[in-house]
Amino acid sequence: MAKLSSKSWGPLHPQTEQTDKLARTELPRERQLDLYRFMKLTRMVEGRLGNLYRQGKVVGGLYSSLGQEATSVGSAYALDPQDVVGPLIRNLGTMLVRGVQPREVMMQYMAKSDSPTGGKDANTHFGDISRGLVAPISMLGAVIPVMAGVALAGRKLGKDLVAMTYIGDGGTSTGDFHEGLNLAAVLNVPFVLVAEHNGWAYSTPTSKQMRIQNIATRAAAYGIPGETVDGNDVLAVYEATRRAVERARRGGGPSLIEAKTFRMKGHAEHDDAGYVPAEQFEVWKKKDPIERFERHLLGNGLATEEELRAITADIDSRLNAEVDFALASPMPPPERAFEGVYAEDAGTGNGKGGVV
Amino acid sequence: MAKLSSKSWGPLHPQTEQTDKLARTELPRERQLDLYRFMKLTRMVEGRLGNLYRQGKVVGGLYSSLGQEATSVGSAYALDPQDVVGPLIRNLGTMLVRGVQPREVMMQYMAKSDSPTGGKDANTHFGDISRGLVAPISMLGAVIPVMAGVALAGRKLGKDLVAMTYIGDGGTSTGDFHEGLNLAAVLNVPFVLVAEHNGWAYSTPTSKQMRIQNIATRAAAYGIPGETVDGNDVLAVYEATRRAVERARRGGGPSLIEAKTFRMKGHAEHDDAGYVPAEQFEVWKKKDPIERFERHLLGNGLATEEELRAITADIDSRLNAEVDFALASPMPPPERAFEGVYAEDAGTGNGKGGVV
Amino acid sequence: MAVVTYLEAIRQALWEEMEQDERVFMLGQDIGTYGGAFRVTSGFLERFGPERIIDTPISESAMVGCAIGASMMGLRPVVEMQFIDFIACSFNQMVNFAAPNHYRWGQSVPIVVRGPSGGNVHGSAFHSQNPEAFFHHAPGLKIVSPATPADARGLLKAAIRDPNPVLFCEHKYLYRRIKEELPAGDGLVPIGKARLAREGRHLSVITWGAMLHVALEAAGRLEADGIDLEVLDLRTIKPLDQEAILATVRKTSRVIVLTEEQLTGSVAGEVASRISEHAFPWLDGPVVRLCCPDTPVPFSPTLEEAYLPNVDKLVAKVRELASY
Amino acid sequence: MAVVTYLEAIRQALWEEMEQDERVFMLGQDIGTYGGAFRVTSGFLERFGPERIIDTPISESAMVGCAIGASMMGLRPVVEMQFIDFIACSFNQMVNFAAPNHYRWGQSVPIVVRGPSGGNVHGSAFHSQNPEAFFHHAPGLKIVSPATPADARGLLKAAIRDPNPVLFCEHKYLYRRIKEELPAGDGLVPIGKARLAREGRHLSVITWGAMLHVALEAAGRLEADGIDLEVLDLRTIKPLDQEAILATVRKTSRVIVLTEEQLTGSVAGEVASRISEHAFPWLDGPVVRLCCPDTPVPFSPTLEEAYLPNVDKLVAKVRELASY
Ligand SMILES: Cc1ncc(C[n+]2csc(CCOP(=O)(O)OP(=O)(O)O)c2C)c(N)n1
Ligand SMILES: Cc1ncc(C[n+]2csc(CCOP(=O)(O)OP(=O)(O)O)c2C)c(N)n1
Ligand SMILES: [Mg+2]
Ligand SMILES: [Mg+2]
Repeated sequence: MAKLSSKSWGPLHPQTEQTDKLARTELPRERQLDLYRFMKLTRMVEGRLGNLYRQGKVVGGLYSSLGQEATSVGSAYALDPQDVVGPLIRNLGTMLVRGVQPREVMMQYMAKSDSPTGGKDANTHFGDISRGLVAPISMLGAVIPVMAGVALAGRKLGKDLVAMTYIGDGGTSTGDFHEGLNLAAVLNVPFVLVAEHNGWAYSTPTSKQMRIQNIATRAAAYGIPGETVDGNDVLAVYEATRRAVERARRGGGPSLIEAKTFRMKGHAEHDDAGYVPAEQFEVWKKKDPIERFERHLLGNGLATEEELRAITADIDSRLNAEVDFALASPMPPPERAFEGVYAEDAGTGNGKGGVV
Repeated sequence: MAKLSSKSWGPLHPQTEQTDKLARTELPRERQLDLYRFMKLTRMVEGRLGNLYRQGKVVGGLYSSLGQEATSVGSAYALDPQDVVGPLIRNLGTMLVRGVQPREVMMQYMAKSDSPTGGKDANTHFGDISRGLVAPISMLGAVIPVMAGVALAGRKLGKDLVAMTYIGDGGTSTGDFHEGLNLAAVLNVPFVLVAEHNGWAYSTPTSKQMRIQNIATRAAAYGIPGETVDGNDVLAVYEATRRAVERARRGGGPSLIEAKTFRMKGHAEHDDAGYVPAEQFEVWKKKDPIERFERHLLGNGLATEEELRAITADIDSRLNAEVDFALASPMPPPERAFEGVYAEDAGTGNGKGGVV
Repeated sequence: MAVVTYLEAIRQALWEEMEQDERVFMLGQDIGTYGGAFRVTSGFLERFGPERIIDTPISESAMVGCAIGASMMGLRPVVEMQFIDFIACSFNQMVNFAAPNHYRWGQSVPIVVRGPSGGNVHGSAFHSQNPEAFFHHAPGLKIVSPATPADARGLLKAAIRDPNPVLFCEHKYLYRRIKEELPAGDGLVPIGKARLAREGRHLSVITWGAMLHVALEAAGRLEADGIDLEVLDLRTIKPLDQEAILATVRKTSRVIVLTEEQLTGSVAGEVASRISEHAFPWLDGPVVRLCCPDTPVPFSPTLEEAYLPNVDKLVAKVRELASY
Repeated sequence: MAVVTYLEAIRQALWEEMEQDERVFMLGQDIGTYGGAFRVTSGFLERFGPERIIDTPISESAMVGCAIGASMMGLRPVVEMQFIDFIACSFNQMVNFAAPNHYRWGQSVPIVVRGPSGGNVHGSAFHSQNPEAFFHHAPGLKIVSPATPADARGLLKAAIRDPNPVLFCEHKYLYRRIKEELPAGDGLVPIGKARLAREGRHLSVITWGAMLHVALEAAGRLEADGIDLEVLDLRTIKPLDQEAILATVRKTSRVIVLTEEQLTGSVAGEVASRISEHAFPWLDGPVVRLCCPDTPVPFSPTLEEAYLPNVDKLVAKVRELASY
């Protein structure tokens, strides 16, 4: 019997040429500090969630974006207020940039009554159209055509908005990735898809997911621009997304951006990622997006160590209040289980699982 | 409101540079005449089916491959006996090359008791693993992963077989096209997908189906070879398929072949194709694959007019018997409706809809 | 007013809703220039333009997904399945995205997914399906299956105006076979309300779609036997009009649920089980189902006739139950 | 023999069938190195190698399609869904390719699609589903949902040997909570046969999966009231063991169908409707269903508890029906 040879198409996780140097940007200092704040906030919120998890306060699984903060934050920061985004479970940074409060996410993870879904759904699975947020479903890929529809509606309504969502390397194998991107391309809607290529889909390396090295290659199949960027360089992600967003807004149609990054934890908190070769962690540890950005800020005189420390301290103290608030929320009343299956009126989400 | 501009990506149906000259081949005269015979047979069987349709003997729709005979015949002729193929509704030529008898197809179209499915299913929707034939389902794309599975099984069983199937330009938009081709590529199975790019999916032109000109472009998304050939040149289709089949048999994995051709009728017999610009028919009429092949055979001294006429006359007289046989078959007995839902024993198909 | 076909009634509903409400638009295969495989949207492209009549690639999952996204932004998309059988390719979007969305995070998904369903046209296994039973287990969906032109028009308008995702099953056998005058005005028909299609005293037949006409014909035939059938047309499959179902059973105490579905897992089973749970004291006999056998829809006319319920089969069942 | 968990029983069935039959192989996400999200295939890659334990891309439709093709060639593929909820993405392959294939052209499709189903683990709407009701309307499929380790092992082996496509639903709540000794030898359990899990005289509870254990606990509690429950474990959902269902109803004349499904469109409805049609003369009361409400599976423990049937709710229903 012939042997499978799915390992023979290159390195386990092909990397872009990543140096410590970050991409060029015109972003002023204040906005660069914003990026720093959001990345740091993301990591620290996840730190708090990790604590809550270890204290047994989190219901169900906990998902982390450790090491990938630049991808979520950089891409979301390229959006304008009227834009709409559909973050996945590893895009906490995106949600925070869009104005989601840490307490909201904490309450979601703890299944609390005051969580945005009132306890009906878990983790980052909540949305609010008034804040430009669409909740995905667990089935990977499914939100891609949905966001294409958001983009289409934006154009039809003359809203000048761009719709954006994400997909992992694993998620690119779904039928909806193909159908959604193809439909978006044919309809020429203002849509940006950010593919987070972090080398793994749960325990499955990219080499078993696809026979190509770069997800951006797939853009050509849809006649749209595709670009591979260093996903651990927040400026590179920002700049590439910004270009795609601007092109989309000008009527240039969808783009596919591949951000090469790395998942520094297991698939979820329960997973020790024993299947990931230790050297991959070592290599990528050196490319930590926050530390790299710190070096950039310091090295280019954009911030001092004290300023960065102050940002961290500020976040830290504000997170105390967030955790306290979230912990204080009760569990939802049982009757709520029976409410809100049907909408009585159409309308944009109230973010309350039909509870309100 | 912005206008859709889906028409702005090129000609309605991009054409390859088609000349009257056919592709180079090493095929000996006898085998070239085989190709001719099968193309002619395909067209003439469809002619008879058309008659039966106009006589009200066909139940349901009638689908024609007029103008596309070279694609089915040329690709199927590149297979070896142990190979397995999943023809679609417009691949009558493929079935005939594989040894399907015209009466079988006629009885299928007339819903007769002696049809391969015993009247349970329609038209070309029948298969027989012992003849290397898998029946598709109507849902386009679905047979692609199924044939990838056939290819996988072939390898596992050491059968040295290649699996092949088809997809239209329209069918490439389905999720299963993507999932199936990607899985086949990752598993590196011996699989060939022939994309029949005939410019239309029912009334939908390629420009509304995809934002690219060539389906073969999509091969790169799966890391497999892709090739565009003149689908109205039976030798070009044969040679390209043969290369892909040989590569697959050598362990080189799947290929995507795009055959550019044209549907010279409507989607089905009821459809007058009024939406197709008349000049497209005119252009493609000149490229008729059978007439071109006749010119090739005659021009290169491979056959005389008399020989070709004799082939036609022979087919014609044999088809009389086929039609008579098919007409004589009764309609199936009503009880058969209730039989054969579950298999009692596993086994390769008996081609009788569980009726045996 | 002129009598119009079931198909024309559907066309009118779509046309009128598109005229009245800018937010309504359509996605489908071949619905533009071609006017749809069954010509339901003939003339729409000319009137409403390509931004509102969108020919899509062959991507049922993306079509429904795209509609979901657009609906969240306040639009009212209507998706045409060329044949409703192909909705299987968008099952995940229907059941996991559209249906539970409002419950999950409070965002309504006002989409309509419509298309030709049903058999008796020799369409074989993939052009004859009745998909209701695959979807009635999805909380958050509504399902509508009209049997008459007036209901088709009134319910389709109601579906488009409904803030929830609605699966709208048109029976293709009825498209050009059933005609009637339409009411003036909107003629809205509320979703969730069954219709007593025939009052009777002896035995109730609960049904919908093409089978309604079988029931009514059987009722005529059974008059000669002195059996007076009551016929309830469910019209809405989800949510079921349980009150109307129980009311007819309380009245006649004998009931047959007649549907063009394979028996097992049918909506007919759901109806029967509600009756046996909530109208038990009124029952004078078993709750009988007359459905199709548990086979795919066979192609050949002789087989399909054996497969489908019809007037003869219903009359026989009625006689049997009436003498229980 | 040692007691083993429900999960270990499943692992053993797969292991043994793979040892005994070269044709058996597995397709799934993360089933190789990782041994599966629930570790069902832990150690399989080492033993059987990557040609028989195939880690696939995230492509449920292609996974099932690929299995179908391989099965036609004579192999016996087993597909693992990481969570059974994701089978929605392969609905078309399951319902339109695998299920009707033998009827359509006589080619059997011996595949097994298995995975963790069910709630009570706070998995919310997409990691808690019971898919049986979405598939029991597909002629040609078989559906199996074991409640005990011995049945899990014996039925999974039977499923792998069956010439038809089988959907095998494992209840993840039971994976590590239920243990028992397994019978020696193959311990094959025939598909299509229910099991009388408890004999009783007064009232029958018909159920399967995790709810079996709820029924048995309730039975214990009701003994004190002098109510002697009979409990029938369906085990096979399609085809239903109608004989066993009718037999218990004939015996006790009172019946509750208890399932972890949303009520509408549930398999419970199919069971109830068969009872009311075929055992009507024996019934002393309505056929009662105790199911979940018609909502998506809610996440928060307080909500999920309200949503799921449990011993208290069953005991109350039994008391009510017993005094009917
Ligand atoms: C359709 C579907 N199949 C399976 C899963 C189970 N699943 C959840 S996450 C995951 C891996 C995703 O990998 P990737 O897309 O690369 O995202 P990452 O976790 O790396 O961010 C899998 C298999 C799912 N959510 N959806
Ligand atoms: C999933 C799916 N959606 C819709 C259809 C209805 N349909 C049948 S053939 C067809 C057009 C197919 O076009 P193409 O793939 O280009 O093949 P061609 O007819 O040109 O050979 C459509 C839309 C289908 N069969 N399957
Ligand atoms: Mg990944
Ligand atoms: Mg075509």
